[in-house]
Amino acid sequence: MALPVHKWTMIIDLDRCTGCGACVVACHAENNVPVQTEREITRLRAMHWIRIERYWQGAYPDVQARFLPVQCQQCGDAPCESVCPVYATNHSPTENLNLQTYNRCVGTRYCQNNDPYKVRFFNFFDPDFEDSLTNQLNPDVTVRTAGIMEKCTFCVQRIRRAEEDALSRGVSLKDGDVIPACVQTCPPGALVFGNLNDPNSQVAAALREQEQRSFRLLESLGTDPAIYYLKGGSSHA
Amino acid sequence: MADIHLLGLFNNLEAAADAIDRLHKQGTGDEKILVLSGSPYKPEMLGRPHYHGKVGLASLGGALLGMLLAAFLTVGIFLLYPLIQGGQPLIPIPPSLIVFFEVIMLGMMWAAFTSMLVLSGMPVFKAQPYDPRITEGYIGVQVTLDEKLSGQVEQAFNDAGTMGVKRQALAPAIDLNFRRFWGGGLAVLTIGAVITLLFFYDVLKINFPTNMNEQFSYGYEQGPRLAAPAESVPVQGPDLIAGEPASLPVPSSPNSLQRGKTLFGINCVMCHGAGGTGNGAVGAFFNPKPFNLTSSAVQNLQDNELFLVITQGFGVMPPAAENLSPEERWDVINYVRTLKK
Amino acid sequence: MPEENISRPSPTERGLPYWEQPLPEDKELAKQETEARKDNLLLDVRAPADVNRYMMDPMRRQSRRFWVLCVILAGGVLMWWGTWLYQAINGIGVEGIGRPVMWAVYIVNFVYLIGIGHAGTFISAALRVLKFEWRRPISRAAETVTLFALSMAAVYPLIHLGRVWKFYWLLPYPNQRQLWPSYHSPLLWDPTAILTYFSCSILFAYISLIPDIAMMRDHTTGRWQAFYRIFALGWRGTEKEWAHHETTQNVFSYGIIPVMFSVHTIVSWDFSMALQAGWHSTIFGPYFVVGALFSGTGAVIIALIVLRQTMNLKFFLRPEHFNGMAMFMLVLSLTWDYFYFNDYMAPWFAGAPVDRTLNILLQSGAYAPFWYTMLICNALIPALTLWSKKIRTNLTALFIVAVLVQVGMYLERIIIVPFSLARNELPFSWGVYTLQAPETMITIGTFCFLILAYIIFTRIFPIIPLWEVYEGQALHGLRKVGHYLLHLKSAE
Amino acid sequence: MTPKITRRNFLRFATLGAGATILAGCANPRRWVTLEPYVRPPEEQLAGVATWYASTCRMCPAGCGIIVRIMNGRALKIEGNPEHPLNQGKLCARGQAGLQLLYNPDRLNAPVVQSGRGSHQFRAIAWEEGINTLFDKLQGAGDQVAVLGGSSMSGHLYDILGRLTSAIGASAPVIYDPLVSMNGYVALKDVDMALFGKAALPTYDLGNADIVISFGADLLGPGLSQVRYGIEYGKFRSGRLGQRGYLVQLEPHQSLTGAKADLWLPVQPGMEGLVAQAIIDLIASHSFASPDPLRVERAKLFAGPVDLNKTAAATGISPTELLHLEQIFAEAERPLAIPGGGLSGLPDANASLTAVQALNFIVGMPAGGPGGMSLSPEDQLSKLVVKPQPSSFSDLLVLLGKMKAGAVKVLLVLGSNPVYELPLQAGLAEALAKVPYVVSFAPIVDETAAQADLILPDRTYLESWGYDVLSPAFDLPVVSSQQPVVTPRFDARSAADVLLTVAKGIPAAAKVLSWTDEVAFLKEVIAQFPQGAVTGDNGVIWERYLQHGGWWPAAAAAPQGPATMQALPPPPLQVAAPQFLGDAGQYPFFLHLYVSSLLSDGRGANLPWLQASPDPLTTVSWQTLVEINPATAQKIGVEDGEVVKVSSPYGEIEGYIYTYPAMRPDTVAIATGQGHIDYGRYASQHGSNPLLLVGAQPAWASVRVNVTSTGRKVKLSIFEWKPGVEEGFPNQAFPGG
Repeated sequence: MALPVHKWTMIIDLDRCTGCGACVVACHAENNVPVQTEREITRLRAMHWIRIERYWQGAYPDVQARFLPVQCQQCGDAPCESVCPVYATNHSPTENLNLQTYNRCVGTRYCQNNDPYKVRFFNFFDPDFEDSLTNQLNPDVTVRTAGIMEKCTFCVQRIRRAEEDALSRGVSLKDGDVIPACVQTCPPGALVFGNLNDPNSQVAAALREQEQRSFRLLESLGTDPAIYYLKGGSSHA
Repeated sequence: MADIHLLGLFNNLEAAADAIDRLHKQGTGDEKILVLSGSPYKPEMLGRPHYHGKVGLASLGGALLGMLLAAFLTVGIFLLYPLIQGGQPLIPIPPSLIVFFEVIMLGMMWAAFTSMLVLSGMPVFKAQPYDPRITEGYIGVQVTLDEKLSGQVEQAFNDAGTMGVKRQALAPAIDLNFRRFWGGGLAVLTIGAVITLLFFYDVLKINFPTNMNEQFSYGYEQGPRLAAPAESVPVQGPDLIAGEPASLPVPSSPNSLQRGKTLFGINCVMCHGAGGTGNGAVGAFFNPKPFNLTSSAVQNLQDNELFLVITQGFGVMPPAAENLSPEERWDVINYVRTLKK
Repeated sequence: MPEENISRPSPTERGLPYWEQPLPEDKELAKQETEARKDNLLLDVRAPADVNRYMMDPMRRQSRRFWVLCVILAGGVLMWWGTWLYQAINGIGVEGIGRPVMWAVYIVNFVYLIGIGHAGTFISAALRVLKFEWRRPISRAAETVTLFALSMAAVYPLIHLGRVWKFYWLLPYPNQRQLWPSYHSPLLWDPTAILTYFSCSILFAYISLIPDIAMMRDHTTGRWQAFYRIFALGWRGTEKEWAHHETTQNVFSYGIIPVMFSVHTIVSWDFSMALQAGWHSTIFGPYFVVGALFSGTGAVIIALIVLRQTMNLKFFLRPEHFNGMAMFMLVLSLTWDYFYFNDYMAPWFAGAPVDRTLNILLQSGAYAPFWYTMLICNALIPALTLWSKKIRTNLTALFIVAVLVQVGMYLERIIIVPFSLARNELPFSWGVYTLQAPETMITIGTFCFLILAYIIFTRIFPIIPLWEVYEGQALHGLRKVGHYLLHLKSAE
Repeated sequence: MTPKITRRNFLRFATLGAGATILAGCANPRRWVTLEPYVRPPEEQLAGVATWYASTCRMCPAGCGIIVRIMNGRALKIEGNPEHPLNQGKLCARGQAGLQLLYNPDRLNAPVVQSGRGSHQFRAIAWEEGINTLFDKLQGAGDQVAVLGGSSMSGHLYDILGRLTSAIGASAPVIYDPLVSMNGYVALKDVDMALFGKAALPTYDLGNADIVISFGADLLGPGLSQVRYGIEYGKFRSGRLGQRGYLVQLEPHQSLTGAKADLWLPVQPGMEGLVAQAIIDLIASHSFASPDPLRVERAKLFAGPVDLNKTAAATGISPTELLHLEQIFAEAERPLAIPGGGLSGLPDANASLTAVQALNFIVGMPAGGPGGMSLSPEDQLSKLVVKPQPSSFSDLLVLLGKMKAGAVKVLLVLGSNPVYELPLQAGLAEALAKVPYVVSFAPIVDETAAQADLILPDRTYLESWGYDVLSPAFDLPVVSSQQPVVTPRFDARSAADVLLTVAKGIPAAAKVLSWTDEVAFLKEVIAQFPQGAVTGDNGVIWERYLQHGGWWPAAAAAPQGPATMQALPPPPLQVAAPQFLGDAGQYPFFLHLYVSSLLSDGRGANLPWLQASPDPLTTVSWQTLVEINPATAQKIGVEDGEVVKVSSPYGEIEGYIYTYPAMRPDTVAIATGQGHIDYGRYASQHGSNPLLLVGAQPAWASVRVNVTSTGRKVKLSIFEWKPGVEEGFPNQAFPGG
């Protein structure tokens, strides 16, 4: 059965992002991302599928923090894919998704080296979910064990559920049927998610209107990311 | 009379050449003569015909085999499993070329080695006419001919100034060990390959747990069951509102019954049994046993009560609220009604 | 050939064995020849019976020190296995890696060992093809270095796997997972090339070993003889055997040279295929090959010097060999300089932000000490020392230089792998690699294994290819004989 | 391989697995997955239907509506309730992390008695025994019972407590926690009372404002309603009103709001009030083409003499900037002035707050219309429901006084953790020592519970009943419903039920607390509500109220806002420069305490998700940072990761230096939240508690401190690569530009 071709796309409006970190925790909750202890983080092993990069602009007193949420860019030509020797990560042309199959990963970590955004995270040890915390784990998402590379999947499990519901109801996906956890929770609405192939979708509209503000991260590398950023604006009075 | 081997040892080349000349004079054909040496000499130096080996040809064949293997590894795999990676074409030429090169070389050299052994009749484990001094620079000239003629051959050796002559009875023409070695080796390989394949395809199976088969998370339909909180109302809406009729019951239509039958098969049969008589396979594990749905005790219940039981579960019976939408629950109820005897 | 008009010397005036050729009567000539024999092995003809003894005596009895060393090395190997088990059980996290430095010492060792593994084949194959006569005694020592270096190099990719117990998923074989490995990935080009190179190197070494094993078989008794009998495969040295032997060796020589070049090129592609500053460079292929030969030659020199001193092989290994190898190393050092400059120049000139950051890091940043040490060891020291024949033939000096080259080349790999990875396009995710105990122990352990295997090999199999030496010596002698024969021919 | 083949194989495997699954399900609590084709992620094969329950988030007092995803009777994910008027489907980090409070491994699984306070010698007892003990104690105490509660306590619990205490003649419950005090809610109410004649909390229509001057208010931070103001900020930036909005932030240490502001002014700590006053004076003295000429008139009501240079010198804001602020504010169509909670921590809190609120009064925005400040309308519900009334710090001191005087026999602590939250100077320790019996209802043993004799573990908000009257509620009065979304995982009982049971035995209380359990009580409360937006036609239907997550009117009620109120003629306003506590020589730095974005006032410290997530501005987790300006760090010779001792006249703590470019060189900033001794494995032994630096009076925001190095150095558990971020690439700007 021929699935409709979705080009899942996310827009991140840097002007709206307040850096509150709701997306980070929402992602942890949705995707069973293990938390790292203080010691592990000091060893550069922090693990957050979506992170808010904070840069400084200007010098005191005119200095201000700038936030740049970075997650897997779901590249069209992903550098991380072609280096995987076991097809653990491969491309879904029908959805422009960068799929990660945890079960296949043998942990060569080559994808992380070859990933210019450094948004892939490696399980250096087995995750420890203290006894009763396991109740919360999302059964839709595999809990990764030691030696496995993981990354943002655009909440592929939510996409699948939406697709299956649509199939069972015999209708096609509407804009807004699929919303990743981070987008769902973002208070200022800095994150927008949708199917770029659908001209009426929110993302398509936003990109049309905000064209001059939009850019893609490290686009010059030719990775064809599926995440568009909208530059932070400024107003004067 | 039987043929025998005569081995004459010489400590320098001229003498050996001389001996061979004399043998030729006696009319001994080159095919009967064999020269043994500790380091390679050109046969011409001893007036022997040049020997043309077939190793080169064999290694060419090996290269061709390698090419086929490479073709399968690259093109074959890419076609069998058309997974896109990194915006590359399905059959990326440059990587394939690398594999082709390496595997061709592999085939060529392995073939060269094997053919070297096979063509020169190695390995040999039977006793052969030989003398340790050959690895001390001596040259051995071995003649294989009828015992009667041994005398004149020894004469020739002595005239050429041999350091000694060895005679040895002719061993059986065919070396069984040789066959056993190659045949046995081949057999072992084949059997091994077959058995491993059986393992690879789980025909033979060692059932050890692999990573991530056991999950920390509590999956659907599993775990110790936790009942839905009493009196709480889900977002999907209350199943029953006190004093109100059940929310939109589905009338018992053939479609509804059909759906109900299917859902019953998926959700209920394992405990309540196909006939609903409470003799399901899993139900056997439980005490008290699952209800007999055909019994009047059940059939006399109101629709609403059945609905609540399905929704919230009853005793060990898990709530189906998560797996069945309200409409589906009504389908099941309609079907259960038909089980009445 | 027509039999009648051949005249042969009568038994009385029969020629002597080539190892008993007398010195020329003329004093002057005799003096010259003795001189020539001193430093040229192939002219210094001895009776093979004696030469065999030169080789076998040191193999027969071992000093106490040798056994102590073996025990220590074995301990090292056990340490390696223990640590590996510990790492496999706890997770690769016991290593010092973290974001974004995902590859570190293990890959460095891998590249370094593969590099070491190059000189062996190069010397035995390339020099053979090019008919360098002086290579004869040293070729096997070099090949052996290749064998064990490669076997260790092949282990490292496994050590560095996150889930080593699933390593077989990297192998192409039919399976119920319904999937084969992906040949898109450089990580699969590697094993393919290494499999070819490794297996063929083994066969190549074995082929040239067969006649010498036969020699051992002839000169040992009892259990050892049985052992050698198996591996000699019944070699007698018949014309047929020698002929096949010859062809096969040629096939291997010509075949394995391009493979050797391809192997290290492919190893370099692991890096140059990646979108990583300091990696993404077209020069990497040849640059790595040269670097490999460079460090490999150094390693072989070290091995030869040690063998010569410990196994008393002064008869076989003479100044001429060290001289040749040292010159070879000098040339390679200069070539390495050129390629490194090439690799450094392009990013410097382009001045992309990341590359510039990386260069700053190496020249004036935290990693400057490593960078300068590398340059001194790889470029400066060889260039300053190896031009002089005195140093080239002075084993102590040469040994030191060779060791320094090893240090330099190891640092080079460290700079390429973990240091480059520490910088990328997003400063937020820069990082650093800190060495931890486990990988140190594993590294030491593997090198212990390498050395242990090597010294044990030298005690079991002749580390000098005697038959090649005889061939060389005999041919030297034979020229006269052949001349004589021709003279007779031309006479009639 | 083609998807079809995979699918078929998967189905085969799955059916093989189904039987095994059920059996495993009965035996083995873990999940058993049968062999799948390894190329497809298991994320692609999903079964089961989730149930969602609507409830209310109690991670902070804001009271966002949430819906919780339930599968297999387990709560998997919290999301904002899309129907809820306050947060409109959005949620913040702390709200998302509530699940780990529910499933926290350190929760008590039974009531316990402690053999000696602080001994941690706990003995589990049966619930009956626990309740009986509580009953006996209350019996014995007569009217000498005191209740100390937290501001995020459910309304009905507060109601029951109120009825109980009044019935037995004890003093009303004291509601206090740092969030309340640091937001200055109590002080603000007084100011609004004085200015607008109504003691209600102000809400700010950020989304419809064009010029916003925030006097240290961390709108986007955790203090106020982070979610609602986040949504508003989104609108504010969306340029719906033809402009992007202009946000000015005055604060000594850059907060999230400061980072997003268009103009960030590092004002000297405590001087925000002066700036506000200067603006008022300027408006009064100058006359700009203001859209509303009355503004000047109103300004005159407050204005005093203006001396720009003096103000500039005092505040560190240059005269031109002051003029600029005044001009844009006076000329703007819908300007907005927002007072920071920090102002309430100043000696003359009242004056500063009044100055800022006066600005809003001067603007004179018509209420109901877009933009401007309005007063929270929840008072419309005051006749229907009770909500916890936060007490001031002085009320708290009164209670402590009574305790010290031995006038309290039994102390009940619910939903607050005073031992951790109160400064040492407050003398809680000796007060507690005077109390014969302390009962804590904490679900996890926190610092206060460790000082209690009896702990009757309450249920966490995701498994208990309740409601929350939003305060501040923005445009509508809202009662947000709270119901159990899962059956309790631990053997805990709701405090309300416990109290109702106990009350049965106390004749006085039994009369006023006749309900069998809290649900009955709640039903009765809700039943009297008029028809709401989501609660059906015939008045409130309890089920609908639970299903949709609360009650709120269909449309906005009568317009609320300054315009409807007659401002009492105020005296000429005179904000004085605050007197900081501590000698400037001995304590050279101002202390800037701020609420941690993730751990808030410390109640989030036991949730791994919040602990391990990087703080947005420092990207550091698990640790307590002492943030100082890099220049200052150089001056006093400390560097990142150095362990320093921060000492104030009242106490001293240890922390790790983090050089923070965006803050005043004369200020030291420390976030609250860390430094727990108890409160679970994730909270304890991490960082240190800056509240110990504060003295025993409301002026928590006016303390001076000193920083001295201990010479030790640690690795920061930091997410960013600090040198990289600070150097960046040679001549390269921030990607987002």
